[in-house]
Amino acid sequence: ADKILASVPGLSFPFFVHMMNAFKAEIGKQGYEAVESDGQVSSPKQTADIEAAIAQGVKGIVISPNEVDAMAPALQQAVEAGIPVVTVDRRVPSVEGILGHIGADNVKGGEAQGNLIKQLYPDGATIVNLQGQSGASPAIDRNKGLHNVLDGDAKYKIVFEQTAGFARDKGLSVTEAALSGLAEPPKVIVAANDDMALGAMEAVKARNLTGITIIGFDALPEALAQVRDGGLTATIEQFPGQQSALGVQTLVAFLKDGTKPAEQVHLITPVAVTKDNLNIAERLGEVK
Amino acid sequence: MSTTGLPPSTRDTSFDAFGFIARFAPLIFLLVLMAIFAIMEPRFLSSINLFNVMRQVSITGLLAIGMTFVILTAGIDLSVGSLLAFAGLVAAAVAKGGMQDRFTVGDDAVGYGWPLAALAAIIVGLIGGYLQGFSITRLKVPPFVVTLGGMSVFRGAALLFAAGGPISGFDKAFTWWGQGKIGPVPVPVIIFLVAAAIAHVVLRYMRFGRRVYAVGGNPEAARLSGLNVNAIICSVYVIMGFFAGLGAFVLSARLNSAEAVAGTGYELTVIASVVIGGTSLFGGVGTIFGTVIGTILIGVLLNGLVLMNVSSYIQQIIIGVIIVLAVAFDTFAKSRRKRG
Amino acid sequence: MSTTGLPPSTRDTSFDAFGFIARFAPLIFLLVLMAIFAIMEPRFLSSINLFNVMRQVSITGLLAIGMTFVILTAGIDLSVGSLLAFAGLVAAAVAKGGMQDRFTVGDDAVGYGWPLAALAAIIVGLIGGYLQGFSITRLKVPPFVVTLGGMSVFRGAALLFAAGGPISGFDKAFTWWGQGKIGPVPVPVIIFLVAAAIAHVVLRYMRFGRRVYAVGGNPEAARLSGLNVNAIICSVYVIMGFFAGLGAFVLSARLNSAEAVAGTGYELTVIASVVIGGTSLFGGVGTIFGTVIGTILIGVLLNGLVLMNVSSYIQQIIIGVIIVLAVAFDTFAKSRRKRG
Amino acid sequence: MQTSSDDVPPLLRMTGISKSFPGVKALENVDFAVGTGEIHAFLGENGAGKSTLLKILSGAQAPDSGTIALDGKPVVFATPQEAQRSGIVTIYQEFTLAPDMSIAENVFVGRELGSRFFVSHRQMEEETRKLSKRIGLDRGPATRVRDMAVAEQQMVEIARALSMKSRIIVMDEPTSALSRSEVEKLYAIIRALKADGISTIFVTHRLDEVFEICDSFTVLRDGHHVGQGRVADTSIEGIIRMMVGRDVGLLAHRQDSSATAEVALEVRNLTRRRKATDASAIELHDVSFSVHKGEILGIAGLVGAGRTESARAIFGADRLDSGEVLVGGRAVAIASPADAIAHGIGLVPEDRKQQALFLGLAIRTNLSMAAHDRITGWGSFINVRREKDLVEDYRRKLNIRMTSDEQLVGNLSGGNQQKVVLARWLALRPGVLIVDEPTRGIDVGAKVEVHNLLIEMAREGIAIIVISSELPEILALADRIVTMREGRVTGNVPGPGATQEQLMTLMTLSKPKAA
Ligand SMILES: Nc1ncnc2c1ncn2[C@@H]1O[C@H](COP(=O)(O)OP(=O)(O)OP(=O)(O)O)[C@@H](O)[C@H]1O
Ligand SMILES: Nc1ncnc2c1ncn2[C@@H]1O[C@H](COP(=O)(O)OP(=O)(O)OP(=O)(O)O)[C@@H](O)[C@H]1O
Ligand SMILES: [Mg+2]
Ligand SMILES: [Mg+2]
Repeated sequence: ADKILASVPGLSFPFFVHMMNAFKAEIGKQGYEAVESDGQVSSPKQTADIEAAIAQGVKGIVISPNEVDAMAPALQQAVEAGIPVVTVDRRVPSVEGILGHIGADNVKGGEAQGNLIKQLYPDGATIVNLQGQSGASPAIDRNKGLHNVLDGDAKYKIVFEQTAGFARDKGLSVTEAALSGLAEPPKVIVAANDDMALGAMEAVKARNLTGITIIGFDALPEALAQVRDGGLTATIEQFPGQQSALGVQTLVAFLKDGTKPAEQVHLITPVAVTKDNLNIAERLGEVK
Repeated sequence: MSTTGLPPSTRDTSFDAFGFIARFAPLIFLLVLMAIFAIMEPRFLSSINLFNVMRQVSITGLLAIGMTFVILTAGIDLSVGSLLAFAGLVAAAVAKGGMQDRFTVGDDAVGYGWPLAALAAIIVGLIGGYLQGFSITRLKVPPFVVTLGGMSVFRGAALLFAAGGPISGFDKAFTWWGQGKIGPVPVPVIIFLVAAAIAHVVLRYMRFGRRVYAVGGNPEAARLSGLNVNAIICSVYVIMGFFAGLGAFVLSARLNSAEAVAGTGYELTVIASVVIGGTSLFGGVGTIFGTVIGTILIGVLLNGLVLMNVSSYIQQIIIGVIIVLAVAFDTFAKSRRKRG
Repeated sequence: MSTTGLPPSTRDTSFDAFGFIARFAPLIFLLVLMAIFAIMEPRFLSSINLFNVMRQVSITGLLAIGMTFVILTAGIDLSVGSLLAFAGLVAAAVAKGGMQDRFTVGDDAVGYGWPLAALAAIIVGLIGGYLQGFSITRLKVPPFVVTLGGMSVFRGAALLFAAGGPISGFDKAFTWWGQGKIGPVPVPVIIFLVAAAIAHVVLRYMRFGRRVYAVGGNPEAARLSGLNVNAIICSVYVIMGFFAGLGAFVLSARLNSAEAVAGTGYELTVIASVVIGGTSLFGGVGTIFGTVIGTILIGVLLNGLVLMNVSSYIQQIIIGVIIVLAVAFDTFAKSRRKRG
Repeated sequence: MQTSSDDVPPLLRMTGISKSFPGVKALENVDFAVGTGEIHAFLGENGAGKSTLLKILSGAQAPDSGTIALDGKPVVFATPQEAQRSGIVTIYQEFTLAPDMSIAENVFVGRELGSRFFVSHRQMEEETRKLSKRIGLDRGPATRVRDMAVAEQQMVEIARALSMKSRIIVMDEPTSALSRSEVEKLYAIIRALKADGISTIFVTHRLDEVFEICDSFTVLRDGHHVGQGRVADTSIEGIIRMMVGRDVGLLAHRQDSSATAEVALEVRNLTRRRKATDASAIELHDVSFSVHKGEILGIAGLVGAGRTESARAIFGADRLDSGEVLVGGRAVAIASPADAIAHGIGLVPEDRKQQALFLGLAIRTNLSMAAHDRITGWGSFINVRREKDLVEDYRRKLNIRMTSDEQLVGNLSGGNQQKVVLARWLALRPGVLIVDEPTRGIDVGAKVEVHNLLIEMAREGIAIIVISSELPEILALADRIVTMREGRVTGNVPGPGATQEQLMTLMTLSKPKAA
């Protein structure tokens, strides 16, 4: 079968593992062979993978770029080599000739977190913000979205803001430090991914605090289970599986008969998943 | 570097102040740092925060104890973080009674119980350590390279084992080891301090410990003195593996979850803790006491800066500078003690 | 580890097969590996793919050249990745004419031009290297600790400088250095190979190179032979800084972007390249030729496994094992030669 | 006095031992036998293969072929441990101490005293104190080995050997770092061991020692066994002939002095303290002397007298607390060896392995290390042609035995290594050359060569300072002799006419005496 390169920023993150699985499933379903590429959170590595794939003669590329600017030259190269490219989740606007983009803007996701906070606490709230890994673009975007909504409204005070590196143990230890540093517990802890939120949840539990709203991001099965059981209040669903499948379909449609997608950029709106709308979560089925 | 470190049985007959400072340089540095933090943020000294610091460092502290053995033989282990992740996943799978029940939460979660889970983590650690010790002594590949390879292999194994996802939700008996307290003292802190005390006794008073120093000080001399140098070197990696396994168990219990990316970057934190504590990377010189101080110092730094809500970018700069200063202070104190 | 590596002027007078294998062990290992890949995936040997491999390794290759100098003096530099990121951002800001125009794309983007940008990157590298060399020689802090601190400081500085975001979109003259070709050969590959050739000549035929080996082989003897050991040690970190700056410029040009998280984890890849090439971590033994081979070996591994579509988790396991085997083969070949 | 007769098997018999290293046949079909309670001298030139044979005996290296028999029963020692269990205890030529551990720990490493699992520091220190007393090591058992002088480290090695249960003690050049009084103590110990029926194998290049203490001898030349016999039946000349295959004078004798009136180097009131903060721990105390162009100045003293310290301080290797160094009459500031070299001062240090050689580098690289200015051509490139000529020049002058100039210096025998170090400093053409124990571990033939070389250099106008623990060497070479004790100069006498007794008196004096 003809080959399609499926590339994600890093397979050490459950989020991208899920995305990769969705890519592979859809590519297989469409009768192609998937070539898997793990960017290992490094733009040069993902660039090299794309170059290797071009050398290997893949027919198309679906990719979630590690860093949109840094991946532009490699994608440009692919486009120039006549290989159709579909980007998923993170868009590369600087490359002309990209077939299509399917995504849910991370900034929008951050905004969804902020809006949920406003909805839950109309009278204002104190907030602890656990940021993602310093310098990583989803961390930057999600943080930006959150601030877009909360900044300028004096009722919502971010009383503590630190990176916890997207990692659960750091989420735990930073939350512990925050809780001992603050005169009184915050109303909300918002985290840029589920791992940090789950770490924060353990810190809150250890202190026997109740009534703190904890909001994650990514809608991983474990987080969904906690939303169901009350450990977390919400997480943000970006429908990565759906995005991935759509991305592959867009690509394959072009490969089969040259159809270009109706709109070059197709954005899916991120949704905050709470106990009330749990059933919209894509990966609810993986939760036991 | 000829005069760094403090062998356990160097005594000058006359008391001298510089000797005293040299001996306790890391501790003095730690106390000064804590004083500064306490002035800038009084809550730093609250007992709850100090216990937080201790609990936070207990995992890397356990690894640092093992790493002290390794570095005393002039070795190094870069694989600790990866091995910890792998061992943690295996423990988690055992605790959950297999991979199928990965996300079950609550009482349904009881699989084979924490004793078997802990055992599994430790066995994985021991085997991982042994394989590396074997490669170092039999294939004669330097520790840096073997454990760099191990770092990649164990991480790959962890990712493969967990298919990239976490395993979480253990029973109370399991999580007690990471989240419980005895009186006011968190359980991980107790585990860390007990382990440190045992390691101290082993290194200082037991035959094996003295031989670790001898091998690190001059391996050829140790061999000619009739020591089985290969066996001793191999065993320090097994000990390191043991602590990686134990650390993995405690970390899983603490996070109520095990994931494949756990422990990323721990190797450098752990090595820094050991070195700040006065152990020489050239082997033969160092103490567990120093390692405990070094570990706490790094924990205090991280906690204090977060507590003061220093921007994380600036935190990194400060931490880098203070690590260098801490070791510089130690070196300087020791050089004053004796002029070469 | 007494028998590893090949000093610049060690030759046995009589030809012996083991001596030959020992001398070229890394190269032989590389060729065998390439043969295996070629059999399993014929496209591996296509010229476009081989140029891909070379281009891919050219950045870490530049760093590995600098690292060879450092390791020859028994030092180590863990800060290369961070310094590279910081220098890259500075170069990018210069190229864009300042921070305000960071995201401008196309012809408007012309700031101060690539020569100044390249110069800025290199100056940042030189200063960073010098600061570390200074701390090592004056504060007497071991290189491992200083550069561990530097790793944290430079990363913090990079994040602070860029406020966490990337800087991208340079003019064509700039990106040519990373994306251009001369005939069929990518420009970064040419830069890498020319730099390697110069470094080879310096180490092998120049007085300074001699002294680097001497300082690594026995620093005390070097000092007593009248060498300025501190100056030499400091200068190898400056050289490393130069290559970090040069690498940063080429990487920014290649990616048409500079980001604060660039180069994360490079230190271990780079050190592994150098050691696989037969340079001893204990100093005094090693060659640039070996480093080039070691660099390519790692590139071939990464590329070949991706081409064969091996799962990335299993890739990590294979890479770890092969790194250890490559060094084991080298050690074994050299021990055979010694035994005669 | 028991000896091995033909019908009773000797205590130890090594038969047909061969061993090669790449490019070198170190031993070829060597036989070696030692009887019970015998003190056996094992002799040969540098590189003859003595240490190699002894390493095979002690299980540190494996022979290519040959057998070892103890009490007539064949044995195989795969590790040093196995040899030790059979009662063969070895003091190696190179130090085998862990520098950061205490004396007591080094003595008992691998055989720590105490209970089953726990060691008893107290017990080990107690035992060590006794042993130290017996051999005259004046240091507390908890002293760190790194902080001790070379001679003291040698004594720690001896203490360790004595602490083991042994039938044969192998001593590979135990006296090379010791001065006379320590040597006397060692003799007493060896005699006591003999009385207990313990045999000693004794390697030395100081042939007079053979006649003082040994019963029998074996001589090796170029890896071959060339002779053996009883010491009583031979003469020193006979042994030398066997070792080198020709006649050599024992020591060079200076016919006439080449000293001039011009002072090349003068030092005034050199003072240095061991601890920066402690005024009582003085290592050097107002050391003053001078040396003239073309003169050979000898410095004599017991172990720890401060000779090495003085040399290192002059050379800028250690810092001085006060004092002046004058070169050619002008005070100069010397803060590092590089400064000293710039002022034409060279130093051949006492410990060649630690302080002089780059064991992993080639002979050529080693030899030219201090003289890069002489071999550097355009743009600081090394001129390999000139470098090779330089090496060849000194190979011939010093008769260095090597297979090629690319050979690793670490694979040379001790004596040839020493010659390479000497050559490094000669290549620099210094105005003042300080040589610290220049013939340590060098065989008789080479020793004469080195002596002649020093005399030759003096004749060329170089001022030479010779530090040596061997009084005959100092007496044979020096125009003038300075004696030291406990960091002070205790005497300054003309060389010709001086006697060992006179020097010993000065070396043990505690107050300076006018010259
Ligand atoms: N590890 C080694 N590798 C190569 N050659 C060696 C090695 N060890 C010894 N040799 C060579 O073997 C020969 C015998 O050396 P050995 O050390 O036994 O001499 P020796 O009689 O003890 O000399 P000395 O009196 O100088 O100590 C020498 O030519 C030496 O260069
Ligand atoms: N037996 C000893 N007891 C105590 N201190 C000693 C002893 N031997 C040496 N030292 C220390 O070493 C210092 C000088 O040693 P140094 O090496 O300069 O002497 P040296 O005359 O060159 O003797 P060596 O023959 O060992 O070279 C002394 O000041 C003393 O502190
Ligand atoms: Mg010898
Ligand atoms: Mg001396």
